[in-house]
Amino acid sequence: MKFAVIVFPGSNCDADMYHAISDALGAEAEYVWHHATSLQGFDGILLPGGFSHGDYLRSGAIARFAPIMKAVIEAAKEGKPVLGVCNGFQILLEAGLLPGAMKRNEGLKFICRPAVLTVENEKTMFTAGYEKGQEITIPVAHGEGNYECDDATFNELEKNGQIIFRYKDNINGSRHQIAGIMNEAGNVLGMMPHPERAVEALLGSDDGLALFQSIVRNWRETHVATT
Amino acid sequence: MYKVKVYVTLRESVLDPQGVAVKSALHTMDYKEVEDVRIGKYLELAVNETENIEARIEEMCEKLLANTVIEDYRYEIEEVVPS
Amino acid sequence: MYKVKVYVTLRESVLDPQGVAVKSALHTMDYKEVEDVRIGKYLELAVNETENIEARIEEMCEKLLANTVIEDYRYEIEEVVPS
Amino acid sequence: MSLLLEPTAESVKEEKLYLEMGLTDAEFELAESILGRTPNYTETGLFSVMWSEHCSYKNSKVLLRKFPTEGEKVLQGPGEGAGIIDIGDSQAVVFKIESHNHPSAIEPYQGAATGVGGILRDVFSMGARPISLLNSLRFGELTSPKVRYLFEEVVAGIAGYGNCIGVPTVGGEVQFDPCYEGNPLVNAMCVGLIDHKDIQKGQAKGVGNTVMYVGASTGRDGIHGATFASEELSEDSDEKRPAVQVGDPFMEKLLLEACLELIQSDALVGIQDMGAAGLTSSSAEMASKAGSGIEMNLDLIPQREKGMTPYEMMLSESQERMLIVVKKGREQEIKEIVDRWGLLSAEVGVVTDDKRLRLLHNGDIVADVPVDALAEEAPVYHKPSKVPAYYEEFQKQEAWTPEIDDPKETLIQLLAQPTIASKEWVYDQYDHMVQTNTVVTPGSDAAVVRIRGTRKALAMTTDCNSRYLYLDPEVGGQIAIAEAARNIVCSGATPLGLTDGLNYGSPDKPEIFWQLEKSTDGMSEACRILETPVIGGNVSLYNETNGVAVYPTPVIGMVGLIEDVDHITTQTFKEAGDFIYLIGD
Ligand SMILES: Nc1ncnc2c1ncn2[C@@H]1O[C@H](COP(=O)(O)OP(=O)(O)O)[C@@H](O)[C@H]1O
Repeated sequence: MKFAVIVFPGSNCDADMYHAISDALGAEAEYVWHHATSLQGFDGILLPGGFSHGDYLRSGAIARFAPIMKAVIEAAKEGKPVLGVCNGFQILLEAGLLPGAMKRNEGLKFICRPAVLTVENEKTMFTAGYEKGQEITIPVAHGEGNYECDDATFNELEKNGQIIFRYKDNINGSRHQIAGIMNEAGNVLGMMPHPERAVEALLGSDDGLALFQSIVRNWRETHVATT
Repeated sequence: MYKVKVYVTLRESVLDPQGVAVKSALHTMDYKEVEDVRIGKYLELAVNETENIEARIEEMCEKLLANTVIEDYRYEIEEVVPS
Repeated sequence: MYKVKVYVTLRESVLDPQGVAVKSALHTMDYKEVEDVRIGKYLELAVNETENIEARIEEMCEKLLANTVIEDYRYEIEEVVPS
Repeated sequence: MSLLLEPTAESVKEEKLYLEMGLTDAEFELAESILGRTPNYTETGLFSVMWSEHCSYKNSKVLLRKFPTEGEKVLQGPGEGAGIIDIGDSQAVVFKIESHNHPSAIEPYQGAATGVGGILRDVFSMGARPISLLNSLRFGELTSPKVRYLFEEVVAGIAGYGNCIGVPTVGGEVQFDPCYEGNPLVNAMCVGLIDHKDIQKGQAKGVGNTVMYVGASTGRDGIHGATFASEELSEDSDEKRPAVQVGDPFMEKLLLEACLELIQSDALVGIQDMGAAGLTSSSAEMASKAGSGIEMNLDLIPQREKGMTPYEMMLSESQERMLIVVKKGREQEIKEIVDRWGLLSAEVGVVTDDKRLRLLHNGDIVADVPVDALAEEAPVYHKPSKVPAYYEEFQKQEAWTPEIDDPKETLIQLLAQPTIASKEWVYDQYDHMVQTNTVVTPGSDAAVVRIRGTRKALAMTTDCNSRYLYLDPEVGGQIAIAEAARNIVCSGATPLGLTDGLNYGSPDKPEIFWQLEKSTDGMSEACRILETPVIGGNVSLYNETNGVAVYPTPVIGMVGLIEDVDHITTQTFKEAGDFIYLIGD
């Protein structure tokens, strides 16, 4: 399975994502520049964290017009796994691949610390390696992670099991402590916490590794099934 | 040449954490008369002569300048007469 | 009751990285007619009846709402007639 | 907006306009004798910024010479953007500390942010990838609303810049004391990693080579920042407000990546950051170090504002800019790399052999000055020194031993002191994990950052207890070095070397100069004994408000090497039942 790590100007967790995949997970990863127009040959798409275009105006607002985003939307439609972390999540929201929007953290400050998440839905291609209700420790590092959506959207998310991770403590004011959500089709995940920062015990936690492993396992299974 | 002023504000139903903080700071500073504060963006665009300026500004707002999931926008277009 | 609108803008010679980024994004999106973008803040305050409202708003701007080292501000005070 | 009409050379002299720019009568005369004529307005500006303390170290040079700067592993001592120490396997660590005190006092968010931006450029202009940031902060007491504002904004500014560019802020220190009330200290340190083969020099070599400008365009911001940094703050400092620059960390991220790509090209000859005194210092220093000259056409400088004068362009401190020298004929290759990162570049001049900095504007020569006079031959002062009365008083006093009746209560009181209390509120706002190498995050003695692809790691810390230095600068100076070394050793590392940020009051006062003298004596001795060479640093003098100086505050930034990540130790108690030992006196 081969992953694309999309690099926008101002992405800064691109290398972390790359190393998580190639060193910790042991899968293949390649950087793809925002000017590229095709994602042919990639089986999974990763939108890393950082400050694309400085996060000026709104986080993710400018990046979503990058040429590569057409290909990302295409890949999402084809059912390929698409994971957006932090700024990547914000870009997915701005691009309309996921519902809702981000506001500034309730405390108005950037927060960087390990956060305890609960796994809300373990029946997804991203979370099959976890158990329902499992508490995992994944670092957060964001200034605009205060998830907002209207009631109708929230009810939909809840009904369809699209809420994947919740913060144990509401660290940023997010509606219903939402830390990560999925699209209805189940192949696009956006989350504020950084699983790629939690793949080595040396750095404090390897709770994020199961997420990447789940993606690969799912891909293998479906791949074998369809060939 | 046009001068376009764009105002982007959070929708009324959306809580504005920054506004809340500024209001409480004003209260601490004894400006108790302040009932409510909402904080938005104010953009000034200098725009060259173009067709359908109104429609184009509307598009820019919809696509980029505002996130209509949580924000409203309005704008004013002024013609600048070169002096 | 008053509705006070406060506009906070960067001083003329101060660099506006946000404005530059938005302008270049608009150009990439083919809104080439946009010559310049400056981004500021827009605040709406709901203020109760008070003496010297003008002077008090002025003070709030000076002390808190604008950073006068790099920003200018102006404001409009409208009386809101309860309906 | 532009200066109405630039004063003539005559009026610069007659009306003593140079005094306002920070030159003394004697210095102006020296500039006259160097040129053999009266310098014009632009040239006077060049001399004034280059001969400011910030750029020339004219008051501190005699003291800095005392520091041991050599060692087996030192690849680059003081003099370039940052110092470099070998860590084996053809890799080296690059680091430096820099102050941004005065800008932070005026506009704390942008002052602190641009301080971080500046120190990052010092490190990546050497060819190194920045792997971590640290800082050292001093404020008045938190009971003052103004101080709380400064504190919050400075921390937000450091976070805003470092988080955006994606370099983790892994450590630092904060001290609160009334002596910093009107003059906070904001020092930022950057640590980078480099392969030996990539080490760059800021030199304009090769007559005929092209001088290029890369990065943000030049505006009127920060004009005279270097001189401003070399004056004490007074009531009317607010009027110097246009001196404040705004940082653009996004632009810097692009500049960082572009520069690290540029250094891989053999078309690149030299590179230097446009920091304090912007175009002036970068061009004069690059030429002076190479024994060459530079001719620059100011019409070609990318300008953000209309109608800028040569004086304004040369003294602008707009951020996120680099000056580079490129092999003649290879400009296009360089331009292509810069273009790919969406940045501006422009060919602005050529390297000459006459050791002069010559500036053209609208077809006229607007300045023509020997580069060495600007860079190397700034006047050097050995200011008079005098033992302060307060010190003699203290020496007469008997040592005081505190009496503690209720140790628990005392401990709680101590822990409630803002200076001692947890700094989580601060480092929670810094992304200290990005780049996924931070093994020991803020909260321990020193931060530890592993070197990917090896078993090695680097420990790093900033330390200084300025109250000790005030009481006894010599012993206090030793303590500062020793504390930093202890923090490094406690993490499992061997100290490699250090960078120092000297923050003092006005050296024109003999008592302050004495503090400088004594503390650098103490520091030098400790460095020698601990074999930790000083590979670079920064001097910030005139840290005074209304005539009152801050405590002598030489911030030590030290880096150590851990041979194996298994040797990393942390501060916390690990398990109930473990023994606790107290080592030392
Ligand atoms: N300004 C700061 N920026 C980042 N980290 C900080 C800052 N101030 C303190 N810290 C971190 O908080 C911890 C405690 O700091 P400090 O109270 O100065 O302890 P110490 O006396 O051991 O240096 C250290 O890990 C330090 O790196």
